[in-house]
Amino acid sequence: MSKKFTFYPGCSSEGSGAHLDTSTRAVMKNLGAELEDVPDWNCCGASVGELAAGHLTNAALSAHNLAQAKSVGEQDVLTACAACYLNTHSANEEIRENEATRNDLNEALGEAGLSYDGELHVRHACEVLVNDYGMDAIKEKVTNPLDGLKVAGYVGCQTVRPFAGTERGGDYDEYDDPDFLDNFITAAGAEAVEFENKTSCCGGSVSVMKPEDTLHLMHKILAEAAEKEADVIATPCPLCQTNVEMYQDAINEKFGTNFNIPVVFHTQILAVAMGLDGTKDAALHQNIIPATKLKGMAK
Amino acid sequence: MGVESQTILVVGGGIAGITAAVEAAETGYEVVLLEKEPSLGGRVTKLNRYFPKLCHPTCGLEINYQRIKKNPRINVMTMSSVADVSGETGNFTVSVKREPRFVNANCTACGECANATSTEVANDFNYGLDTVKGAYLPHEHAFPMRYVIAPDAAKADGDAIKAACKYGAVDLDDQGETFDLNVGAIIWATGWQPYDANNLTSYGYEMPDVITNVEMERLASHDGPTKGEILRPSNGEAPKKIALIQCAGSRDYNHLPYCSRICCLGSLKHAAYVREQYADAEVDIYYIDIRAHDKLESFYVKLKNDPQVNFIKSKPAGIEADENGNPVVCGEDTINRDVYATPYDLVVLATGMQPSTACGKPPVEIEEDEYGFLVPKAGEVDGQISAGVASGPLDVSMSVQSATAAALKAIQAVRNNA
Amino acid sequence: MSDEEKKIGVYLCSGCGIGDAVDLGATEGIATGEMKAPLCKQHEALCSSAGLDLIKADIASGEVNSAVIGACSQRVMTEKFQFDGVNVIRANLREQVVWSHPAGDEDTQMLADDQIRMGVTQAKLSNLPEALAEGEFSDTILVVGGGYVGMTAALEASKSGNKSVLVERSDKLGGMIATWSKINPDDAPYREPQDNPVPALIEAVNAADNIQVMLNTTVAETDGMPGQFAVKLSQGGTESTEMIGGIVVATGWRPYDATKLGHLGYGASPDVVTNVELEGMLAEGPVKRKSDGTAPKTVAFVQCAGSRDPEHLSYCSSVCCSQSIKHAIQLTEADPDVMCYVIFDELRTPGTAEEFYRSAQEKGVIFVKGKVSGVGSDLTVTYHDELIGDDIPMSGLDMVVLATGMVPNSTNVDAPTIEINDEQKVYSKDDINPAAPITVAGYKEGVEAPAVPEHIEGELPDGAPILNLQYRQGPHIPILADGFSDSHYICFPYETRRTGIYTAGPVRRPMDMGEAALDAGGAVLKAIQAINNVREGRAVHPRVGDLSYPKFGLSQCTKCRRCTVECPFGAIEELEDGYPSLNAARCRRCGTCMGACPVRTISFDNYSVDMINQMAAACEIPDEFSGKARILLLACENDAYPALDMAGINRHTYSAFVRIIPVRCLGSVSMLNVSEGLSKGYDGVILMGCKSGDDYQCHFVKGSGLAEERMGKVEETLSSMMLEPERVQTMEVAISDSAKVGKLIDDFAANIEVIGLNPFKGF
Amino acid sequence: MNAVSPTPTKKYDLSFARWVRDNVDGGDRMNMCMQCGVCSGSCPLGDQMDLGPRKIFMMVRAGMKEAVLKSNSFYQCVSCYRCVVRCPREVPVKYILHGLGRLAVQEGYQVKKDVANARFADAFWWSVTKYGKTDERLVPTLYFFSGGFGEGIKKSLANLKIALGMLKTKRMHIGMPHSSKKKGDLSKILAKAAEIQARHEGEA
Repeated sequence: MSKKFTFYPGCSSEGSGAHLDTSTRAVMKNLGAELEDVPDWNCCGASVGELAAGHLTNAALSAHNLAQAKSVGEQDVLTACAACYLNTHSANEEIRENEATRNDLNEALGEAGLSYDGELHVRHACEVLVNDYGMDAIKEKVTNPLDGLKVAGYVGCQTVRPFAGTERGGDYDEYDDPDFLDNFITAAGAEAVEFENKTSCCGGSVSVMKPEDTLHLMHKILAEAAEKEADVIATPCPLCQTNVEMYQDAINEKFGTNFNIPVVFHTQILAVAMGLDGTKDAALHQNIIPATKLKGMAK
Repeated sequence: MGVESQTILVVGGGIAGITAAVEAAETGYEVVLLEKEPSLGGRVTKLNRYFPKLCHPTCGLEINYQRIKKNPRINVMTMSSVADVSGETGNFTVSVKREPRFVNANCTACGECANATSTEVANDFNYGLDTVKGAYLPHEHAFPMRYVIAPDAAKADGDAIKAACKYGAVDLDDQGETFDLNVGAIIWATGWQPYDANNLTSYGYEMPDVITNVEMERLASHDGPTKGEILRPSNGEAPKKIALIQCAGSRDYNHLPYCSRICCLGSLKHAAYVREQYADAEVDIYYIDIRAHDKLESFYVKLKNDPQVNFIKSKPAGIEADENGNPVVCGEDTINRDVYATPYDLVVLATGMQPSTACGKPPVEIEEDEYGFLVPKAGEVDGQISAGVASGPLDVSMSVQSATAAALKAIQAVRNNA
Repeated sequence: MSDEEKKIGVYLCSGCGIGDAVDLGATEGIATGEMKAPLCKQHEALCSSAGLDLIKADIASGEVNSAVIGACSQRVMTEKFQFDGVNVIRANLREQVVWSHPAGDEDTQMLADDQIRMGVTQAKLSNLPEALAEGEFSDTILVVGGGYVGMTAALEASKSGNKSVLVERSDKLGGMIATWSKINPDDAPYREPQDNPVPALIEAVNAADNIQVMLNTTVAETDGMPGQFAVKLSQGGTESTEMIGGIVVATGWRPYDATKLGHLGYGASPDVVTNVELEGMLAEGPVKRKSDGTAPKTVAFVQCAGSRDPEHLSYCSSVCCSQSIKHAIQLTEADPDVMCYVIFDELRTPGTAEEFYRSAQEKGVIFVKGKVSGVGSDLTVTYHDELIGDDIPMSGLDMVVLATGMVPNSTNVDAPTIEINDEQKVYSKDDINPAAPITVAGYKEGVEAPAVPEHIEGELPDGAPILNLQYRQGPHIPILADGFSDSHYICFPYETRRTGIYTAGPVRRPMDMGEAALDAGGAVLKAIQAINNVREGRAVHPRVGDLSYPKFGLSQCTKCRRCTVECPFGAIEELEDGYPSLNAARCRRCGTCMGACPVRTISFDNYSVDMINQMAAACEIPDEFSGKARILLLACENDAYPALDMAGINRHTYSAFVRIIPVRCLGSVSMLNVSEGLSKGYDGVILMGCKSGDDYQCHFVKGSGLAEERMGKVEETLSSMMLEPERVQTMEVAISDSAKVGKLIDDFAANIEVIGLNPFKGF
Repeated sequence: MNAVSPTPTKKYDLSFARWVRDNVDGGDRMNMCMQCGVCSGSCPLGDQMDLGPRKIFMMVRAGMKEAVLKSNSFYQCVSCYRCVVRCPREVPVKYILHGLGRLAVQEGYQVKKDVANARFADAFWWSVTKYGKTDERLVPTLYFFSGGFGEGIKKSLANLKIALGMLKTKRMHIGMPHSSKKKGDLSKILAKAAEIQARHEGEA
């Protein structure tokens, strides 16, 4: 199904989440989606922008992105990053629903001769996969089913909370025990292990600042993945991916464990299952802990 | 506009409908009482006891059934529901749909049909906690005291069942029927459904030892799946530590925004059930506010006096399973700021009341509030009145109050136009 | 009907397994032979049209005018086995014989035979009752109380075509809330205070031509009975008498006396006011402080001021939370700068009122959970905030509002109290004890069981009786716990112990206006219903439609007064000469008087002490060498008898030595039934009835309690007969005890075996 | 500039509650809290917070400004949004915590140096305003050293291995930070927005 989206890559796409960016573009393309980037996009404010600059100023970041996106066309804005989605989507909703905010932000945008009134619809790539394409369409594209790969589907927080269950958020899944990720995994021919910690928090940006406060959260996630003998943890969230992956040494040190579990993106798994290039498309070379088994399956 | 019919139609044969029907009939009016289930009694028959007297609903129902049996003015129609309504006060045409029962009025309730079938079906009376024979009497106090044959059983062993009946009561060709009634006024007493605990995704209802308050009533009932013993569904053992979770869905914008009123007292009653059975049992009641209004306060005080019943002011955040699959209730104790994770043998979710009309709209123009409760004004003028929980979240005595008042409105409606 | 005129037909049904389990041929022999029934027929399904035709034919041909149906229980097929002008007796061969005892067994056969013996005897000793309804009847409804509930009641009566007399003791209609500016919402979306409906109500009442409003009026005396009450009204001293059909008491409530709330600062400052006082201030426009006339900017509401406090009102007044919410909303909407704090223990906005709570929060009203320990003259409210865990001095307040609760007007406090004798203080004996503990299996080791609070003896509140009933049992409608008027408040909330008199609104339970309006309608319906029934001589709830009534054979009456004292409904008066006299329309036909009478002078056409004795005596009593005991079980037909039926429905078996006779209520059982039974050779007697005492479940309030009391006295009778006390036992069962009743009987039978058979056998 | 909230003359300042309601984002919904505890109970770090959101809301109502603004809870928020989706009264808990957290620093109840988030946020915002994007090398580094040189070295070393891993996998690059082209426009927009924001806070 050929469908056009305006794509908002977000900061991590140029760094820690580069492999999410690569694999998302590859998978969407393979499904027939056409992505055009938001011109000259900027940061969404992530989790702490509001804390640093305040609500309105932080929202201005998204307002600018959206104003830019509008210039590309009225098609839906797509983003693969949980934080980008959260900030951009909520700013968009607020601009549409709250006249005061709308006016304030337009006053600010005016400084650059821009304007935006909430005409666009901001969507998360996972929601689009579920609502616009669906499992059948994905299965159709799976040419390299990942038989025997045990995957712990780790959704994290901001991908589903607080919007996945709302009408404007596409109402595609629920907050405590969402299914979509497991469905992706099984669609890819892999086995989705029963994962209690599916939506447990990895500590988010606090993990970046004060891992000492949050290592136990990531430990819980890794421990279950190990207990369930998952070959790999799959997540849609760049911060989750980075945190859960890069802190394993620190966790091993603190809890006397010896975790070495690869953490990949759902799109990396889908890319491999769709028979796309393991490096060029799935960007498996960008995982600090190599997903050896998955790599082995890649074309 | 003249009155064609002074008959009053009561839709719903629960405590409100029964009351409305009996009170109207004993005042001298013809009444048709419609019930979609095979027997009368509705939700209250499925209760073990009433708060605060801890007396048995069947006691009051027995009186009401006697009143119905002796009153030729009441025409009871079971397995029947309203398909369509047209007309106006004093002259409604109501199309009634009756589902097949496969058993006619010849039934003597001898029970031979049950012996003749091997088919087992889910037992609605016990909220599916156990099964019954495909030919069954809904329960020991069923009124009318007449058997029902489940469609599956009718298919599977219809002939055997028919052969077993000496009284020609089995009618395998029963297709059900749709017919019209001409009535002057309609009382909607369609009652409520327990809020679906599966919607409370963080409360782990899928765990065997996490049950709902209505299921607890069946566990505690002598004619329930455990013959009245409160046992853990997982292993049939006696629970030692029980959690009762208030506002499981109620007072919550994500579920039922209103307070269901009965759950607090219901759970106090459940604490009493447990304490009556187990000397060493401890009951923790998690609540936001204990709403024991008016005289019911004394029932709250009684439970507070029991050192083995603890009140924890906290709406649990979630219920998780420990390594053995036992429920662990997690949250924050708002009085001492403790963040707790307490394991229990049994957790009872005090799910609230949802008006049946929110699940299936009545086929008629009638004022509703945003929750789906029927709130018609000036019933005596427009001939449509709501009663009991169809009109709002009420307890039993308030339902009876509202039903008695509704009967008067209905009478006024048909006589005003006379 | 004399025995000669009586043509008894016995019909035996062989259906539902009866024919397979017992030899009905033999039974038929007993019916026609020993019992001399002129006619006895069998059929394989009496309830089938063929079976019914068989009976109808005999009735039509005049062969039968009294039918004994030996088939299923009297609780089923009721409508099928009704034949005009025929006295129908149901002999229970199904539920209580073949479904609860082994088929083909000798004892089962004996039981079946005895059922027929008892049935025929009952037919011989009972007649179709003739209704008693003499004189003129009134359709008029007296409504006492001209407040919201009273006016609503009068209008409901008016809409129903009944004239009503609306009596108000003050000089104007409207009552407590007449002047309130707004009321709590009752209509969706339940978010905003609503306009006060009372002014419109007053107009409607005055406009209604069939409502007679009487101001400055109280009820001086109420005499007579439903349909025929003679009510003496006193309007400013001048008295008039009205003929009244039914009475609705809607005297409402008054606020709890705030002067008793010194600990909450009442009196310490003029700016500490009650919620009711605030209503007055709101009615006069913008609220000004009493102290200096300035507009209050910061206001605290103290909830449960008096309510839920054992020192003051032990109950919850139900409406105060919503009322304070309403006040806070009114104040904030009048001036957005006003800050309102509501200090609560439990915030009680049940049902859709939750929306009202949220509405107030949205408007900025602040709710804090805590217990107020004091209010200073500087208006500093010190409370223990349980959620912060600290004592917080809330200072800078301009006004403190005490949410005082409701006190029911179950007496007229403006008029002097009337002395009454102890026999008339039913409320303290029969009332539910709100402090009675729940039954528990026990406490685990190391856990201290709570001290059991004593029964709270309800003291009559001061003031004159509302109706001043000219009843043997006193001038008051029984007043129950916490001073609220009587009501069976779960299943049948309108039932008081005074037939034809119904209480409505806050006088019987704290309730909000929405509920109170429903209450008014319900009470009016019950009143109309009572009038319609008594006119035909029919009983009202719970023996609805019953035409029988107690008849007094005064020749033997010893004027012992027990019937007049023990009647739960005050139906029997004492004439000057000391003889009892019945007010039939007040009577609920429970037979308590019959059970009370020591010399069996009281009986019904179809129910008497003698009938029960003869039925018991009709049974065959095997001699002491047979090893077959006989146990007489007098079962209350409201709960015990259905429980026994359901034991049968579940095919639970129990001793076949028991002979069950249904009684209207254990209160109707005479000691003579017990002694007679024992002297006839029964080895034991069981009285099986409803729970008595606290949380009683007796449908006639006192019946099972009285039975227990009387049985307490039976011991001497027994010892005088040289019999063991264990031979007589009262058993409390609930209708849901179908699984237990069998065991109770078996245990009793086993015990009889231990103490041995009755030596009186054969005498 | 931001409107400074009333400085309490006493431990309990009733006007504080209303002030928060009018000045903190989501503060108007805060008053909808019915103290059920679902937020604090659902919080991954709820047991590490000194007060937790529920109690903070209660203390705001009681006017305990100082005690509230000195809480560590704001900076423990991991933005998991469990509180937001579970709150039965639709209180935007996370947003209110961040709002109060910012206020606490602004009003000097929290010393930036001790508040990791505040420092991290500053570093982050510095990058955003300078490059329009977060530079994942500079932000952490800046943040690490914002706590003082010694701590900076410690933290940097602790993260060296991670950094190297990132470099190896090309998830961190050497060279100039990525940057949006028309930075000028963005900074103008942000400046204006900040100005409007301050204006509003002044009004309240």
